[in-house]
Amino acid sequence: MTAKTFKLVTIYCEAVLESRVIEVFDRLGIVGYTVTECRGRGTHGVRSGNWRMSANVRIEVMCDVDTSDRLNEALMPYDRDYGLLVVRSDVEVLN
Amino acid sequence: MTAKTFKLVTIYCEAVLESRVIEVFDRLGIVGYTVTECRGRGTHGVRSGNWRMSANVRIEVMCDVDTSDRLNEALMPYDRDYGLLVVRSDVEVLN
Amino acid sequence: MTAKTFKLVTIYCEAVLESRVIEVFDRLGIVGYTVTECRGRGTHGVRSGNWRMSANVRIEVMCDVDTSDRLNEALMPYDRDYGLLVVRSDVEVLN
Amino acid sequence: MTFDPIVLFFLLGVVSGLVKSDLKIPAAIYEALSIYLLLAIGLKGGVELAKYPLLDLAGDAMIAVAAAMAIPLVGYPVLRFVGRMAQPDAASIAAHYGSVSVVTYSVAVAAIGQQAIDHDGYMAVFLALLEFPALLLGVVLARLGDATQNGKSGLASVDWGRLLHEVLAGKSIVLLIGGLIIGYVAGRMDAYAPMAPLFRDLFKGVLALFLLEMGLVAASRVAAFRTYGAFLVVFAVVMPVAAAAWGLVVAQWLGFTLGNAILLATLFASASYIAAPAAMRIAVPQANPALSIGASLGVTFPFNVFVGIPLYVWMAQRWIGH
Amino acid sequence: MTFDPIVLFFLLGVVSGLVKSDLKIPAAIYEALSIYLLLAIGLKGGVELAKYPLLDLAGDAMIAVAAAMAIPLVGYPVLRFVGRMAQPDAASIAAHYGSVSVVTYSVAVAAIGQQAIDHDGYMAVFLALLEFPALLLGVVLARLGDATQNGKSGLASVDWGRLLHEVLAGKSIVLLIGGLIIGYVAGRMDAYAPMAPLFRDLFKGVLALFLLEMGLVAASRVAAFRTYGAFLVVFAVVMPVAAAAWGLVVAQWLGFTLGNAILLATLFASASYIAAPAAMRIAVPQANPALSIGASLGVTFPFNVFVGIPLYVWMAQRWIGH
Amino acid sequence: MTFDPIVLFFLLGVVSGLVKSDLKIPAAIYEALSIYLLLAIGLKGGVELAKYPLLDLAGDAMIAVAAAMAIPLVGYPVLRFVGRMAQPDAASIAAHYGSVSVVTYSVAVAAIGQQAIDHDGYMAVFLALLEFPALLLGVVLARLGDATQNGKSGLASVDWGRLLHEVLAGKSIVLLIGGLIIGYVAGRMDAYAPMAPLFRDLFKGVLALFLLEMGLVAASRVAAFRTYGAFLVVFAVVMPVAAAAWGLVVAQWLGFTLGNAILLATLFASASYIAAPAAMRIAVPQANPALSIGASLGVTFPFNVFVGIPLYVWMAQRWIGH
Ligand SMILES: Nc1ncnc2c1ncn2[C@@H]1O[C@H](COP(=O)(O)O)[C@@H](O)[C@H]1O
Ligand SMILES: Nc1ncnc2c1ncn2[C@@H]1O[C@H](COP(=O)(O)O)[C@@H](O)[C@H]1O
Ligand SMILES: Nc1ncnc2c1ncn2[C@@H]1O[C@H](COP(=O)(O)O)[C@@H](O)[C@H]1O
Ligand code: NA
Ligand code: NA
Ligand code: NA
Repeated sequence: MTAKTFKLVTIYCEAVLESRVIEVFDRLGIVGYTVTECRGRGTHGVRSGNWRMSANVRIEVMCDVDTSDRLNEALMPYDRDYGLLVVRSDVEVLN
Repeated sequence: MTAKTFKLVTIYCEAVLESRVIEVFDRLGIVGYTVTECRGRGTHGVRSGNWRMSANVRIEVMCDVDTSDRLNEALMPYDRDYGLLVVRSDVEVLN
Repeated sequence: MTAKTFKLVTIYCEAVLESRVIEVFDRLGIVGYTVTECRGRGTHGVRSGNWRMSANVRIEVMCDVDTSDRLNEALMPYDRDYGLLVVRSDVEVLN
Repeated sequence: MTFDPIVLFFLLGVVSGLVKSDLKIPAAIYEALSIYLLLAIGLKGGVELAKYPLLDLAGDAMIAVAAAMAIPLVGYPVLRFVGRMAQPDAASIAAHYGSVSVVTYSVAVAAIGQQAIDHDGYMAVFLALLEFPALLLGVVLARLGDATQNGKSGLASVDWGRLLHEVLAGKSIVLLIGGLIIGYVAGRMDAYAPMAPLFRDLFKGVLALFLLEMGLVAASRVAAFRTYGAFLVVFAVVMPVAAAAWGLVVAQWLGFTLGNAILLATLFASASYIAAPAAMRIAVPQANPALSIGASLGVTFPFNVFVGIPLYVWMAQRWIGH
Repeated sequence: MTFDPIVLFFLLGVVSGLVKSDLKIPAAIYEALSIYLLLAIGLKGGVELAKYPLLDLAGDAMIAVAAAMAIPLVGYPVLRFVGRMAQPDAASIAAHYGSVSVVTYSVAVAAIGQQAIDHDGYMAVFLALLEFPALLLGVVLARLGDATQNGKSGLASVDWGRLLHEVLAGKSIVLLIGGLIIGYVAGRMDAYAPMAPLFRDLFKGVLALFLLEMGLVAASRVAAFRTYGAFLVVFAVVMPVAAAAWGLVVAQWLGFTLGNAILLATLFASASYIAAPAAMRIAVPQANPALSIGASLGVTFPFNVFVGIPLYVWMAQRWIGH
Repeated sequence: MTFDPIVLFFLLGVVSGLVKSDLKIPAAIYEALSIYLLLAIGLKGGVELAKYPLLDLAGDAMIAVAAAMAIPLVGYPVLRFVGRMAQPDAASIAAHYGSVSVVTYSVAVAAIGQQAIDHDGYMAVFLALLEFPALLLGVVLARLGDATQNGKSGLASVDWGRLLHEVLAGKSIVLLIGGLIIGYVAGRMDAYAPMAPLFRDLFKGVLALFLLEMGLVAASRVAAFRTYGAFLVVFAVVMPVAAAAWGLVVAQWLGFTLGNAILLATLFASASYIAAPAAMRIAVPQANPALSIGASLGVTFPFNVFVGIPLYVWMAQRWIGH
């Protein structure tokens, strides 16, 4: 089994930001990503998800360390005005 | 990049338990969390998610080790009677 | 707190594959799993999730290293023809 | 004994489930259908209430609710001592049978409509009122005589505030009562007509879809059947018939018309599957939901729909007359 | 001043929310309901448009749109200098009030129908046209005189292409305009009848469900109320009344019938909650959405529904006559 | 050649998709709409079946199904040897065209209704029967002459049990056949009327919403168009016309009325987009779904809706007479 070590970057953000984030992916040459609808609470308050303005998404990207650094940097401008949380962890990609 | 090391606690449980879990968060002073609807199978059988009584949720919390320990302890009373799985892993919070 | 070290295998795949994956679980004796609906993009293009043929699922399994190896092996035949991504990371199961 | 072909949708759902079809009613649609049914029943009841003196009804309702409490009070000892079930399970199941099922009620309304037996829409008030008292009683039964845990007696350890909230602020009560009030106002103002195409005319079609979904859910419970043991299956068939008979006695005593009597009997006979499972899961977590849901949804619901309701109609025609 | 009982569904939603009921309209159903409302209004407008000379309408529409721009242009300085709000917040809120609310419009249609006041379905054209210009204006206001960030002036830094796209390709414009065109064609071909059972007959019932959902959302905003300060609450009540009065002046000048005048006044008075929040979140991210949504959905919407619309009817009857 | 304005909803969907509107039909609503359409068509067919001798129909149906097999049997070699497509792709596409599309059928029903051409609701039986045989044939074609993999011949390696299950227990067959049976019973018992407001009166409106969604999906496939190559696009236009002509020959031979003949021609011409993609994805995973779905949904479906159906009506009027 030839497992490759990657970073998993998980982005929790307001649903309106999704298309922006995907533009960032395109700019950085990131092809693969996965989006799940979610709700939650953070410093911007409760986001109950029952209408679009209060919906969150959770976007996962498997990429190398470098790309994850650049991704984080590219997302930071949105951090001031939008509900946004970016976390990173280690994963092995098995296929 | 000033990444902070955190714990990610992921709670898989019956949907009816969600409000209880959030009360526990409030008690422990946990502000941020993210909820996704899911379905699954475990020792309590198949939970197909097609009506409320068989729905599961997946609740993620980024917090420090101490809080994660206290969270786990506070959730354990529910473990006997409810479908519940609590796991923990390491993450870097990037923003 | 007696935390057990496990592997978390996350399988991102086309929704039509879900029943196949669960058959694999049954064959390998894996009882517990969690499924979330998602959408995304990968080498097989955009999967927007707005009808069944373009829907993805995200299947999580907590298991030991051995089982995760066997699981990955059992899934590989599907990798050629289907949109499929399998990743693995370390988790502590707290309960 | 004739039947309404709408119950075939339940069968279709069961068959789909058993052949492992990929047919699924999405959870959001299930939610929407149940919101619709509760609201539509409430509205219709409210519109009809506007035509009747409310006070007369209040007395009847109180008596019916008190009489319905006999169901869990009888069911509990049977389950506990004849069926030798654990206390929480006996209490939870008793609560399910003391409460009522909106869809069973709706099928009964359709069935008597099919046979041109009149009824009063305000029977929805009974539906709303019968739903929750049995749930409270169920919790009391579950905790009564509980070994004093951590120094508190069983009953004292119940979080009554939370329980009352769970039940009274639950969506079925909110929508039924809310619908009753709005329907009442709309009825008084003669303003129900523009809403009727959605809430009245589509009712039966939506009920058909809901039955389809219930069939799918029931099929997914079939595996659990074997584990109930014969006792629970017998209970799930005998209890509703006994409760229906008791309901007819009460109805006769209250001087109900034939149609209303059949509906009261059906309410007594029916077992809850929306409010009760949720409330019991919170208030009596030790109870195994597979047992109560399996009995109420897997056995009693189809029994009522296919055999029970025609039987109650027949019984009512004999006892109450036309 | 009479009211349409349909608004009670909003109250039911608010009450459910406040008592923390588990009643929830799933997000998918909310989406479906809003798609339905927009399409149904567009279709109805289109069918009626087919009966009128389009050109006459075009002139009126242009004037109404120009007149409506006065609302954000007056609202902005009031918010900024009387209310001492930050520039982005003042601009965003002004844009919300300059734009329009589909549900408020629908409630007004229901209310005047209830009182047998006629109106023309082509007023939906005004609804479609009034939605977006105020949003563009709001962005201009937010950026005007912006300290030149990174060497670019505020206005030059606006991504106008994206903004126009966000607004014009937004689902409310697409469905309203699309519905108008399809309705127009169907009207000309006499082919609307088979679609009418869904899009016309069910309209009011669906509106009721939508109001229920809006009540639930509004209730979840109540906590934010205190933080607005008294100023914003007063603004959210006075602004719509002033805008309605201005709308009646315009309607009178354009020679509108009583019903059409009431609807134009209501459009002026209403504040957007579908298109505006989404567009402002993208184009003016510094603005706090809790303020604008709180004011428009939490205060102005219920005010219009319960007090405003009856008031505008009364004002119109005095000024325009019958 | 006239058209039904309902097809404009498809165009609206395509335009929304192309301008990248945020308009989306939630997946749960798409599911609900397709469940509704399948059930409504089945019910209507069943109600009408109740009025006819079943046996007569059985013979016709068998002949039509056999005749329809010519479509994949001709389509496959054309795709494989003229179009030089890979075997699995050729087989999968042939299966899509051999099977049928519920929405194309519904649009044809609407179109002939618009022109006051009668048809028999029992044509839904043909819809149900034509759906799956071509799918089995497609799998056979995909595996025939397969290099013997791991020592097993291609056909032997097919998991026929799973495939049959996937197809026969698939939701489209379950709902169509289930609907036919329930409709038949309800028709015999004269009990369809209370369900008709939902399942009959709303049909066309719901179809409009479904077409909107299909337009959105089709637009998302446009990018893939270029990659198909001209051959596939030509195939996706010529194949339905040829199949429709063949369908008319069969209809004439069976002595069908004008309306029924048009519907049979449309069924032959239509390509599946619910059952076929799912079944092929499971049974012929090597086939690229972008090709088959692109051809059937991206080219053939709009071609049939805008050009094909009016053309088949015209052809049928010439060949079959009025
Ligand atoms: N500590 C946390 N753990 C898990 N999810 C979080 C946490 N903090 C924030 N989130 C998620 O990130 C979103 C945006 O966070 P914020 O910007 O803090 O409002 C929230 O709505 C949550 O879904
Ligand atoms: N091994 C596992 N891997 C992933 N998810 C699991 C696992 N075991 C349980 N779960 C999830 O946790 C829920 C409750 O588990 P249980 O208490 O074992 O019934 C299940 O319904 C699943 O969603
Ligand atoms: N780099 C990635 N990061 C996150 N998710 C991915 C990535 N690549 C693929 N996926 C997910 O896996 C699915 C199948 O991937 P693929 O087989 O590459 O088409 C995609 O539709 C995505 O949901
Ligand atoms: Na009962
Ligand atoms: Na306005
Ligand atoms: Na065909």
